[in-house]
Amino acid sequence: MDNVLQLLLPNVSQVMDEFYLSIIQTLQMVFVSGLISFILSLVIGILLVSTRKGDILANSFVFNVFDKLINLFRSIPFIILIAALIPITRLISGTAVGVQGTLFPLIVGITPFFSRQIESALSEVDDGLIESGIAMGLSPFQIILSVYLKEGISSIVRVTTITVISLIGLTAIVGVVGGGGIGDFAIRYGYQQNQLDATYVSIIVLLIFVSIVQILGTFISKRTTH
Amino acid sequence: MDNVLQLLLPNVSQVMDEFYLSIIQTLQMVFVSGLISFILSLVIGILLVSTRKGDILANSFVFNVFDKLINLFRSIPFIILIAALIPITRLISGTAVGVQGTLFPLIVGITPFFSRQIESALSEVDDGLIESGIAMGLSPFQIILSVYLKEGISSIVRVTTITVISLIGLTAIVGVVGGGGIGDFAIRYGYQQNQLDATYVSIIVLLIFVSIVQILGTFISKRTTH
Amino acid sequence: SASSGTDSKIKEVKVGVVGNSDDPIWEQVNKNLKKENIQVKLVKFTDGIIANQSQDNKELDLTAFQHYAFLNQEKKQKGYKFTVIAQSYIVPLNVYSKKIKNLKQIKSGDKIAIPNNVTNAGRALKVLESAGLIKLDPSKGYSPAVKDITENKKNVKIVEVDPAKIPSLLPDFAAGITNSNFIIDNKMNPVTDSIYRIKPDLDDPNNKPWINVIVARTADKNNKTYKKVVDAYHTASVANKIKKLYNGVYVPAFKY
Amino acid sequence: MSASEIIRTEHVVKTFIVDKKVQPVLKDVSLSIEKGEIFGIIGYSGAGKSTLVRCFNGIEKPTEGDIFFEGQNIVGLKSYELRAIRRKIGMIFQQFNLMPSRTVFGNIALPLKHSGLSKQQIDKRITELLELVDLPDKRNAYPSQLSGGQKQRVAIARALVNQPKILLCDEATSALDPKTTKSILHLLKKLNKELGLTIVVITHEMSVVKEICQKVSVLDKGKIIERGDVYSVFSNPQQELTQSFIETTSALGSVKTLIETQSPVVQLQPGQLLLKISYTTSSVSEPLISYISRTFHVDANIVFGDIQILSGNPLGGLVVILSGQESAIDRALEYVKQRYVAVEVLNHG
Amino acid sequence: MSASEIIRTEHVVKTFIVDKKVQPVLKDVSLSIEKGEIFGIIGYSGAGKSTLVRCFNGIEKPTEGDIFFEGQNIVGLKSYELRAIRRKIGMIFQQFNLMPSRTVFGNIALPLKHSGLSKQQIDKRITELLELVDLPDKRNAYPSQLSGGQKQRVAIARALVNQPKILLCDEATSALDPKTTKSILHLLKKLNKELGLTIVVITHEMSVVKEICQKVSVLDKGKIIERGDVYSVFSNPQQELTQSFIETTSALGSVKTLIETQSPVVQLQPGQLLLKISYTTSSVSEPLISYISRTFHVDANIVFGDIQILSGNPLGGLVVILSGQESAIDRALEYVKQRYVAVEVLNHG
Ligand SMILES: Nc1ncnc2c1ncn2[C@@H]1O[C@H](COP(=O)(O)OP(=O)(O)OP(=O)(O)O)[C@@H](O)[C@H]1O
Ligand SMILES: Nc1ncnc2c1ncn2[C@@H]1O[C@H](COP(=O)(O)OP(=O)(O)OP(=O)(O)O)[C@@H](O)[C@H]1O
Ligand SMILES: [Mg+2]
Ligand SMILES: [Mg+2]
Repeated sequence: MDNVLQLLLPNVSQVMDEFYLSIIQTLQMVFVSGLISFILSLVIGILLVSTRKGDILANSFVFNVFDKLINLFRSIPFIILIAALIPITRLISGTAVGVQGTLFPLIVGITPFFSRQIESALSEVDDGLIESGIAMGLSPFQIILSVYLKEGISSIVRVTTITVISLIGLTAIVGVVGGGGIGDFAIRYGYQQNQLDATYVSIIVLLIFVSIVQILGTFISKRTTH
Repeated sequence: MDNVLQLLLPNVSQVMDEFYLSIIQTLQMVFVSGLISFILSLVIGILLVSTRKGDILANSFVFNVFDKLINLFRSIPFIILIAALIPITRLISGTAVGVQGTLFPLIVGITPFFSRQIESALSEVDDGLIESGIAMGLSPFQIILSVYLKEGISSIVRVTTITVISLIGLTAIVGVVGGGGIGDFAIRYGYQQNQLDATYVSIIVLLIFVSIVQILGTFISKRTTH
Repeated sequence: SASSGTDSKIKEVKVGVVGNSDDPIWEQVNKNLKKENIQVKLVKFTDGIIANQSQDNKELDLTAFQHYAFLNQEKKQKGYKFTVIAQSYIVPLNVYSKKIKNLKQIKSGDKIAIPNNVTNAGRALKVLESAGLIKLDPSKGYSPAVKDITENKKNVKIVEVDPAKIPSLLPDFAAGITNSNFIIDNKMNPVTDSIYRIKPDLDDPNNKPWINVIVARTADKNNKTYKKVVDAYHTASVANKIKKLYNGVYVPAFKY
Repeated sequence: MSASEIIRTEHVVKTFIVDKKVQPVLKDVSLSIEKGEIFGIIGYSGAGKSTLVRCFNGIEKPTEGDIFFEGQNIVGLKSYELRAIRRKIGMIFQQFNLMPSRTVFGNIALPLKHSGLSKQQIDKRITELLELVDLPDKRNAYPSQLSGGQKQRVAIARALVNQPKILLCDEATSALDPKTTKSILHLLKKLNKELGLTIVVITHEMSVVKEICQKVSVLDKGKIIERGDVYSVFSNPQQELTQSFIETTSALGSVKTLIETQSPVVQLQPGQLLLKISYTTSSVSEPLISYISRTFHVDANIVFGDIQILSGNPLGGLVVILSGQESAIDRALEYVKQRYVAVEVLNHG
Repeated sequence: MSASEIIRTEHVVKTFIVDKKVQPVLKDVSLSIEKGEIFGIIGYSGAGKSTLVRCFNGIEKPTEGDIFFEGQNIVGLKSYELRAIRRKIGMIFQQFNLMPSRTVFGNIALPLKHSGLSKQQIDKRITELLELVDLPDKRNAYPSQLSGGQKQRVAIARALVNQPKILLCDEATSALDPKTTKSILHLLKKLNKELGLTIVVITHEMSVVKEICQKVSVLDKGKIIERGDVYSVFSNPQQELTQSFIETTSALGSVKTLIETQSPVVQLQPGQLLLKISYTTSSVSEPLISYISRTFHVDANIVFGDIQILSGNPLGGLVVILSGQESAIDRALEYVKQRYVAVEVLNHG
């Protein structure tokens, strides 16, 4: 078994521990930052949709603040964002390096994008349904919960799938602060040292992650469409 | 005037030509690769939606090929993709460096993501409308054109807005092949050389781009919603 | 290739560089080249691997960003036929800290940041070895990796991060090692702010791998135009630019 | 304002901008609906009926004018105040607006979100309602799995679940077969009687108006052109539009087509007369046909008949062929004309 | 198969899976529709009517059974063959299915995509149709700017634009006021007469069936329980369901409620009789009331009347209060019973 491994993966087999670790790091980064960002993005996406002109909480000030903030954050190249955030990251996570140090920049990096995706998903909810919620005398909060989120769920799942996969891609970049992860592994061994086996094996692992997310997403999206 | 510039931008004012050039490079990259990728993604997105189970061109083979290919390409970290594509880029663009050399990797980098976004947008089109197209005896091609695209247009505009902004972000990474662009300018001067004025001024330019795209997108999306 | 420009008067030489820090040096070189009707055009990369690949594909004439160590690694891995046609300068790689005054204060389990690209990581490890913190597998030569550490008495944890960000990340580490240009860009002094340094002595064979070089494809190593570029580089004016530019931290690696 | 008034609109104007042109849809609509009333609104397609009732609960904002709910002007009300009012109003939308992601049960349960009822209570109430709209077996189906009429019944149940004070029905039975319609109307009537539920009914089915409404208003191009209690409007419509509406629903209307197409049914022998006799209040208690047959020795052959009881009074008429001696017919006609307001000689033999 | 047959279904079964349970919706439906016929399908909400017509053009695939269009089995047909057939079929969906991103004009123009007509021709045709459905001023409006009835009229125009051979109407007038309904039905009748357009009408409005259908089938829980030409089904319904459908649409039905609620209208004096007399073929040509009034010296007071002409024959009946001497009443009743099939004594005084 070990021999086969060495034959197939002459380079990676030298650093198996690091390889395993990087898989765990990616999982940690994607899970934690994905989950937190999902919650934040839901809130922001809901704010964007419900405060836009003519909607249940129409408030052009709040809308504009979030709209512009998202544009601002999406304008900052991710690598610069990571650098700029270092002091805040240290404040929040205790350290700006390692997996722990990547979480905050990942969240800040993906949330604006994710919020836009959620906004887009919620925009698909039929006006007639919102209207009927209003006519029932539901409060804005209840409309958000019982109409926007409930009726938008399959779109939300779809955009979440797309976003989580983008997040996996983003984890490859946070290698700059020593976050590790499988993407960083691929870059350091595969790309920088031209170790083909490292490239392939990393892409295979990433492909497995991506496929799982996609299959899960498609499954849930189908289950929530009636 | 020049004095004010030197005062405000001590570093950038030294390389104004390069700064201007980088703006133009970004515009070139975004325009050309965005346009080509838009067309490709429309085609792929349509293929995904129309060949899925139960749809007008249901064909699980074609669907699976594209679905899996997209996952594969989305699994490859962008920098590795760029490197891997260099020989093909040269074949197609004549060169693998400079703006011309960035176009192909940008297209390959953004199209899988863009296709998923288009797929997601088209999935929002009401089944009843497709059904009524079928009942009229429209051909699959006509249904795609006259129902999916026409009725999905405002969603398509929304996801295109999100994607173009992501594309602007991606152009910062293709600096590795000497593509230049404002994102690369920010990384080289702002990030690597810690020149704050370069960072700020780049982000402002990017913010202007992003805002224009966003405003345009919102405007068109509103105009196409009835 | 060289002098392929349609303008018969001025020959353009495309030189691949990484980052902008050398811009003033090449400005001076171009000044020196004016009378020869040669002009260097810089092609800027953010990544040396792609730059080498481009040169191999004849999209660049010369490159000037790497040291011997990186070049040799690339040649070995990719089979490039490259030849060094000139040395440029050497940049010291020193140890910095926001927490301790010298390396003796390193405690067990402390974290040390080193660059996350292979060659500079190897060089940084060598620095740590010379400081007596660790011992490395001698068979790995000048480019060892973290896994080649054979002895680590203080049990320090080595973390690879982007060298450009090591200055900002110093508070997260007991110490960090990075290229001097990044230190300068962060308004620090590579000499006075470092807690451990290796003298950039050109005669010390241990420093040889870290000398930056100008590289041509082996087939073009005798190209006359390139020679002229090298001649224009190896001048007092350029040497002065190098010294002035980096407060004497960079040391020209040629005779003038 | 009377104390028993529940909704009043004052000079309500609503305009839409279509294709950059201003389109007036409601023009100075003032009306008042009493508590416990069943109030019908009829009018052509596009007259503005839906827009008007949508103003009642404030989901459409009038361009001008005021709308009072229990004496409180809802125009310009704070949204939480408006919400409190809306909870007292049940609404059945013309397009149903069911939530596609919720089952039938979930759809009906939705308005109970703020009711504070326990799970058991909610369950019980919905089970009852499903029984009433005859959909107990569709409890767990999704709207996409329902037929048109089933969707409409879910919408009805949803509007009632909250025990509203007033129910706005926008074509609430338009997709239902006559039997289901009848049972729904029966239910509404019962709620009206037993709980004093006020009901506003928009409908194009005159039979629905006749069946349950007490008052009716006729909306034409955004204006109320006729209003009153159902019997007087139906027995004595003033406006041409109202007349033609009522006529199209009565079998008597088709006699004209038959005359035009020279149907054998209305073919007259020489001396015969084709008469249309409209019944009004209390005239039904007289055996008219019997009387003239005996008294004037004429034969009255009933070709068309449409007589119903509306609010306890007869409404409608007969189309008869009168035959007999010429003088007899003349006298009979004279007699009928004296007794009945509306006698019309449609044709001579 | 007859040469003039356009649609035939043979043993069509359709089941849906709801909540993991198999739900049979159509159970062995076999029917045949002739060219040039106006064919009505009626039944309770949820009976399977929409599902059945959706099978006719193949947008719903039957679980079992065959469907023939002009003799060709469309089950298992290649999609391009099916398309060619669908272009000959116009369909009005119960939920309209208008394209929200297209104007009224754009919606109606959509089926012409493959027609090869010139811009001018298309324009002309649509202008005509807009005229016919009375929406010329809504040409550039979007569906969201239309009222319910206006949407339905657009759907009607869209189904007709392609000059189909057969038109499937799923509740095509359910959202229309009586006058508009009448004009649409008039239009359909005209197309049927002049162009031989075959029309399949699903409706719950019995007046629509009476007005335009020649044949009618009654669907109950996925089975056809009664079929025939309209007059015979309406004058002599065999199944209870059909009877109750017809009854609910007739004024005569409400007499029972009045008796139950002891309305003064049907309050009888001692000796009086409350009679329901149903008319059947040709009986209308007799002046029944006149005859018995004179011959037996009884008074017949008409309380309810509902007599119409269906396919040239009278249909309906009267509810009368018969008064006079007991023996006279007996003899009158005897006479009426002899002449008329359906006489029912509803009440005695
Ligand atoms: N959102 C809107 N924008 C523009 N015009 C509108 C809008 N809503 C309704 N209209 C127009 O206002 C008029 C009245 O519409 P409304 O829905 O109130 O009619 P209605 O009386 O309910 O008709 P129906 O019986 O057909 O449902 C119509 O001509 C319609 O086109
Ligand atoms: N897609 C579906 N999935 C599951 N069940 C369905 C589906 N479509 C229809 N049904 C069920 O099939 C039955 C018949 O539906 P259909 O729409 O044919 O009724 P209908 O006769 O047209 O009724 P209506 O007069 O109310 O429109 C209903 O009980 C309905 O719930
Ligand atoms: Mg309406
Ligand atoms: Mg139906």
